[in-house]
Amino acid sequence: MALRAVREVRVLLCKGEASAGAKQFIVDKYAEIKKAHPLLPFLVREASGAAPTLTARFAHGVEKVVPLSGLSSADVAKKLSELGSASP
Amino acid sequence: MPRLLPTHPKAYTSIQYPFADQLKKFAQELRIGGLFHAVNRLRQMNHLRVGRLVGEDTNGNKYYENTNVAYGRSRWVEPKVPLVAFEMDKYYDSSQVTPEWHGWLHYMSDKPGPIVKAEFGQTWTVPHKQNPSIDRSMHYTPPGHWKNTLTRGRIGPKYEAWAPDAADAAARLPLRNYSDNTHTLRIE
Amino acid sequence: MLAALQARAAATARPGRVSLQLLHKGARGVRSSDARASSAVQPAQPSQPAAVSAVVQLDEAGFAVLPKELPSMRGVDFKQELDPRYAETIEVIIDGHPVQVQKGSSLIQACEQVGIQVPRFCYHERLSVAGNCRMCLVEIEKAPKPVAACAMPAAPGMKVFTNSPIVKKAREGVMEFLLANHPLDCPICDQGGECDLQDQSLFFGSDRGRTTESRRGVEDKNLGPLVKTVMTRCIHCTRCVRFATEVAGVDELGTVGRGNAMEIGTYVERMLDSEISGNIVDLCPVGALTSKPYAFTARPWELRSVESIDVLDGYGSNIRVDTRGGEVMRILPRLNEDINEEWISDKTRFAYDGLKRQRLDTPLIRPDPEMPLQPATWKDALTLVAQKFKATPGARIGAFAGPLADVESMLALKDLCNAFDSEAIHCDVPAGPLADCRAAYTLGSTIAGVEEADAVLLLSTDLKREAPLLNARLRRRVYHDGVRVASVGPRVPLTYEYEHLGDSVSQLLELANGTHPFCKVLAGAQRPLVLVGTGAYERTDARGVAWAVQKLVTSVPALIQDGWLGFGTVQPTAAAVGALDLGLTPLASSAAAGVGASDGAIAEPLGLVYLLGYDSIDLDRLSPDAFVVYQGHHGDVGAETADVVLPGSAYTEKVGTYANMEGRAQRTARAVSPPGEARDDWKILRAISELAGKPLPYAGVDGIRERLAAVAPQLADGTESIHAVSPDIAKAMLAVRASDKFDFDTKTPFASCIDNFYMTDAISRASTTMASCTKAFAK
Amino acid sequence: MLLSRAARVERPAALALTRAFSTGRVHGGLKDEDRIFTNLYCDGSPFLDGAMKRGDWYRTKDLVQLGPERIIGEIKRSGLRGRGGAGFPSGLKWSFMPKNNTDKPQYLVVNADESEPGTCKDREIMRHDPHKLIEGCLVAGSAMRANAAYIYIRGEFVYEAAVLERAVAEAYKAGLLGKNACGSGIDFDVHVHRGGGAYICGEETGLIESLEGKTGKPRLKPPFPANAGLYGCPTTVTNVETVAVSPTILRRGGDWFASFGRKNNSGTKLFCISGHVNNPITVEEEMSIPLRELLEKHCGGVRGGWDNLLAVIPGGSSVPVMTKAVCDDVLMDFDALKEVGSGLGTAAVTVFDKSTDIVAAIGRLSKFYAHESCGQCTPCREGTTWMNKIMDRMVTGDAKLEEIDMLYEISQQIEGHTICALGDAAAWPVQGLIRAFRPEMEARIMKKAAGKL
Repeated sequence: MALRAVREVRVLLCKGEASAGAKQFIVDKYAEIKKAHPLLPFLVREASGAAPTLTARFAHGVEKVVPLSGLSSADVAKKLSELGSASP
Repeated sequence: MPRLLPTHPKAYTSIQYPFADQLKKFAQELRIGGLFHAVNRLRQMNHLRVGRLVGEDTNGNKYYENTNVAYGRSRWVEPKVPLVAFEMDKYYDSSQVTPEWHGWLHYMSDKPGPIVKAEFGQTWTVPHKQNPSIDRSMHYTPPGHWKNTLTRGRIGPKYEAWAPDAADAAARLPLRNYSDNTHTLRIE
Repeated sequence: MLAALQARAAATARPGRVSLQLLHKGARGVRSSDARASSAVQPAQPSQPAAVSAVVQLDEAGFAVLPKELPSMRGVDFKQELDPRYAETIEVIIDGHPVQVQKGSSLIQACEQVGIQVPRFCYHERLSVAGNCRMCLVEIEKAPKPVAACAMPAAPGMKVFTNSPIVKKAREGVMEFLLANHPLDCPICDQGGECDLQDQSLFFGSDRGRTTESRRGVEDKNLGPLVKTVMTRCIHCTRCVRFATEVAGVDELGTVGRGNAMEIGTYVERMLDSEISGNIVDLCPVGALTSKPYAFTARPWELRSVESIDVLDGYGSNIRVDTRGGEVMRILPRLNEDINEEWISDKTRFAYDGLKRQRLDTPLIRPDPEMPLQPATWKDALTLVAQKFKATPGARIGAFAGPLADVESMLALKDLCNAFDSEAIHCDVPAGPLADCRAAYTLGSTIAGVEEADAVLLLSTDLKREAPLLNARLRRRVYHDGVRVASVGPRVPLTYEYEHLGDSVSQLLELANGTHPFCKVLAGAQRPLVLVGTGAYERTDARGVAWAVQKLVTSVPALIQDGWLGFGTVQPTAAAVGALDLGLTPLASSAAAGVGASDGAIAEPLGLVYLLGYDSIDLDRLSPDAFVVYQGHHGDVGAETADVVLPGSAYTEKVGTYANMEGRAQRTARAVSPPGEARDDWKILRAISELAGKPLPYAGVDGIRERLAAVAPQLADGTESIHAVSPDIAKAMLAVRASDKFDFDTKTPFASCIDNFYMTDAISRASTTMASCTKAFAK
Repeated sequence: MLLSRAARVERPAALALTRAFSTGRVHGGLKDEDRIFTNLYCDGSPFLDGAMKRGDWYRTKDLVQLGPERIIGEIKRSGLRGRGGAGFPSGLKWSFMPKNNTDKPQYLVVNADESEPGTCKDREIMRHDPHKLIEGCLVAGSAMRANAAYIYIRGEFVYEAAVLERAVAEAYKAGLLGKNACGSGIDFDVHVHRGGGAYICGEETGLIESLEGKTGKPRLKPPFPANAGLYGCPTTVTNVETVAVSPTILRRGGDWFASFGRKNNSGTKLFCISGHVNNPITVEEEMSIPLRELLEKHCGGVRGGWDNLLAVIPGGSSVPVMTKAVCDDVLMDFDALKEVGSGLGTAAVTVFDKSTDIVAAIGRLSKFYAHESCGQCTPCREGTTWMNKIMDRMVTGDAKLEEIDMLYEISQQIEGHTICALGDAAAWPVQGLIRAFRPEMEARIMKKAAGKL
């Protein structure tokens, strides 16, 4: 997963079923991502009532938001790599 | 028309004779001290009263009683004033009443001053002094009063601004202090 | 006049009637007959709490749309509703009304449940029962004499009278005795207007006194610079003694002498050395113990109260700010069972005079590096800063948020710097394990949850100074349940007994490797708790320590389990959790990594340094040509180094969100106006962005809240709830370690992150009260 | 010698026993063979050799092995009431101790903090017959399933404590206490604790506090000591005399003990007579003995003859005073004295003849209570001092007539509103004075007002 242009990743999770896949993604893939990008802030935040989203911030404060509601772990991985390859 | 029945004496009403009792008292004063005395009294006190002299205290005030009037008005003090006095309030003050007469005057006891003094007087008591503030020159005027040349102190600011310069900060007024008013009143 | 007073007294003295009717309508309690009926069918079925509205709206994706502000659940005690222990009720007849009360409660609590006010002086819910004021005497049917309601447990079928002639006579008698030796100096007493003795003698006392005896005089005691004593006013309720020994854990207060010569005092002339000593001022029902800094400054009826949050430490105590004429006159605690109960620390209570000193009230500009700062207009100052933003390349812009920064301003700061392509946005927190996972920097167990722990390990923390009230909770746990506490760190008195395992890294490594004997205790516990002070990360080998802590935490399975997160960091500042939630970078890790998030970026000397209330700037690391902007409310170190000073507002002057050490977002309230030309912090940053040509996409307070909800929803809803981290995520994330090889500094002992409790931030450093405390108490 | 003391005064020919007290039988005149405390006047050695001779420690093993139920049953049959003042039935009190308690030790605490003014019965037991007490500890302790007994002895009783400590050491040495006490199979320890010397330490819970090493401030009840007493364990606090008589009751049978005195007031009792009698004495007598007989038989009568009697405090300083009219025919037991508005208390009879300034005497008592109040609860702390101040003025006659009523009201405001009974004890003498000697107080005030005093 190349996240070269990404400055910061924020994963917001809710407490419900909607973010089950995203949670599974964190549990499975967090270590891998962190190994590849040890200095990339990869913020995982949970809040009841929040809409599960994946936010990537690029240079000059440009942010891209992807909703994660109901996505499976593999879907989330795909979304993340899409974001990583995207140019801001 | 001849009167068949003897006329009943007219009942006295203050409405009919508004000054009757005052005149009567004036007449009594006339009898006591003559015209000058009576006129002077009328001028000095706008309420004439006549009563029994009970006694006199060390300040020269005279204490009178008239048991024929209502309770609460039956005892009074006549302060010692010069014979011809204008501006009466210059001369009397309630603190002129000496302690031994105070009780009698306020119906706290029926013992007049000399008896009180004999019963309770101690050898070590200091002589009674009236409140000195009756004298206008003794009146307290705080700083800022129009008669006081001292200006009132400035109450400090509610917050103390940071000054980049230390000398600047030292020159500022100190923070206001509610528990200590020495700065605001400039008490020296 | 008197008649009016009496009418008022009568109206207020019997609130019981009203509440009782409410209760019978089923608002909170159970009507006795209903309870009997229901108990026959379902023995332990508590009544339902007030139900939340049931209409659910769905969004496009089919998920429930949750309200932005969840309905407040305060006032509904879930513990009470759900715990079957609390469902056991008994029937007591109070003043002829049959009422259901919890089993085991005292009569005074039973009366309180139904809203009948029983007068009391010595009784306090959070202290042990003394029963010595005898004011709460009530009559019980068939009892030979009136009994103290505070000490009498309610028994089934007990008939209690709180308003009978016997009770009235007893109260009058006790009140007469209390007043027999009480000086009638109400006009010069600071307690006047909020005095229990005044109120209760009006409501329950006789209309005249009979004593003609000379009154007792007692010498005043010196309890230090915070608590003023006028011991002649003391009515010997011993609340202060019980608080000191039971909650604060200092044994200095006690009663000396007997009979009428009994006095409250320190046995030997000694000051009350406790971080929570100020609470005895609130506890004292009369004016015997009053606040020394507040003495003779205001009367309670002149004050306007605003309910707010304290930010001088990371605890987030709920406070009430009392103001008069735009000045903060005093700070009092507010009840919050989950955080501070009803206590606050001395710094919270007495540092308010720091809000009046050293204030920045006008923008300042340094025209020349050699010249002092000169007052300027907002326009000039902001334009200058905006120019600098435009002129400096993003990699050379650095921003630092201080310990008192609110979440909104930090968010605006981050957005502003990001827009100028800067990544060096730091907060005043030493780097812990990692900021990615919320479990790594908050108190996972929650503050109230500390009282459920059954084995506690403290690492590099002087809990008594870093979080005095958390320490008091832990003390209660130790004393009531005999929980084992061990500490690796400074050997300091914590007011209870604990095992001191050592103070060097080697003990931590033993614990992390599982070779230390205390590991067995942690492993055997149901709910173990590891509390780490941030002092552990203020070291040269911070990354190694963080690695060891992570290893320790993941090696004990019970530490992270469903419903229990036994790993907590004791954050000493109010800004810390909020800053890390937003993604501001901790300091040390950025120093190690260089500036910027991208791999391999090279640190350049900063050309524009933006300090948001940040006063611990390292001047050596600052390049001499750096342009320093200081935005804050106090003229401290930061303002002295600055080239431009922008006056912000303190926590009593703005509405700001703060997250406390357990991650609970709370909002302060605006009690007074900011001094002079000072402004809200986030608005200043918004104005700079406007002038710099890259306006932030929010203008009003609603806008920034919306943005906050998008970035950090756990801080946004304002329901003051904690959003706990899921155990599996915490476990997975805390297990990740960058490497396993570290150099450890075994020579340097673990130390606490604060050395002087009374002076930790710009406000408390400016406070003269805190200065005198430092003089009196600091080692 | 005992006989000679008793026979020194002849029994008055006719005693006025009338009213409700008449039971058909005249009580009093306890025979020597019925005495329990046979060494009250130190005729023999107080230590183990003398005690053995007097029959103490005789088959104590069998007494202990009777078992708790039978011992308590026997005590209940004897009708023994607590000798410390309240007169609570002892058998009942002992039976309150938990029976199936396995996790906590149980204690017997003997209240030897005898500080009631006028009372000197326990010290006679402790210095002249200590083994009675120690044996009683073992017997009573085993009856209430106690593991140990604490004798809390008043600090001022230096000699008594020395004797008691020596006696306890003797008993341990002889195997009567400690492991397998008397060979009965139970382990029982007796500790002697010297008190701090405050009147309030004689109160049940104040004593427990003091024993625990705290200031002797009475605790709130409930919980009662039988549930949570010394160190939070079940505890029974009893008076010295109650404990000391129990072995003899068991040896001679409850019916023997119950044969003395009127119904519900049975047994023998130590009376301590002090004040204006010719021969002040502590003597063991039958309960329900007429007061007059007690005084005339054992004390040589009131100084100056019976007609010279002014008043009597029949039960220690805390009970109300009785006038001569009452004293003429009152019986010395719990119920009779309660009926006349006083109480037996500790049976410390203080006699006042007509030379007494009774107001000053009661004033001194209220000074004592003001001094001894522990200061914990409001009515007692403030009220006793206030009463003392008023009584001081009553003594000199400087008070006002209305203040007598006020004093009575204040004493009623204290009574029953305090944590312990000291408030009641302080209030009762003053109430008794006002009830019995109000004219005397009024006369003094009026005399003073008239300038004749």
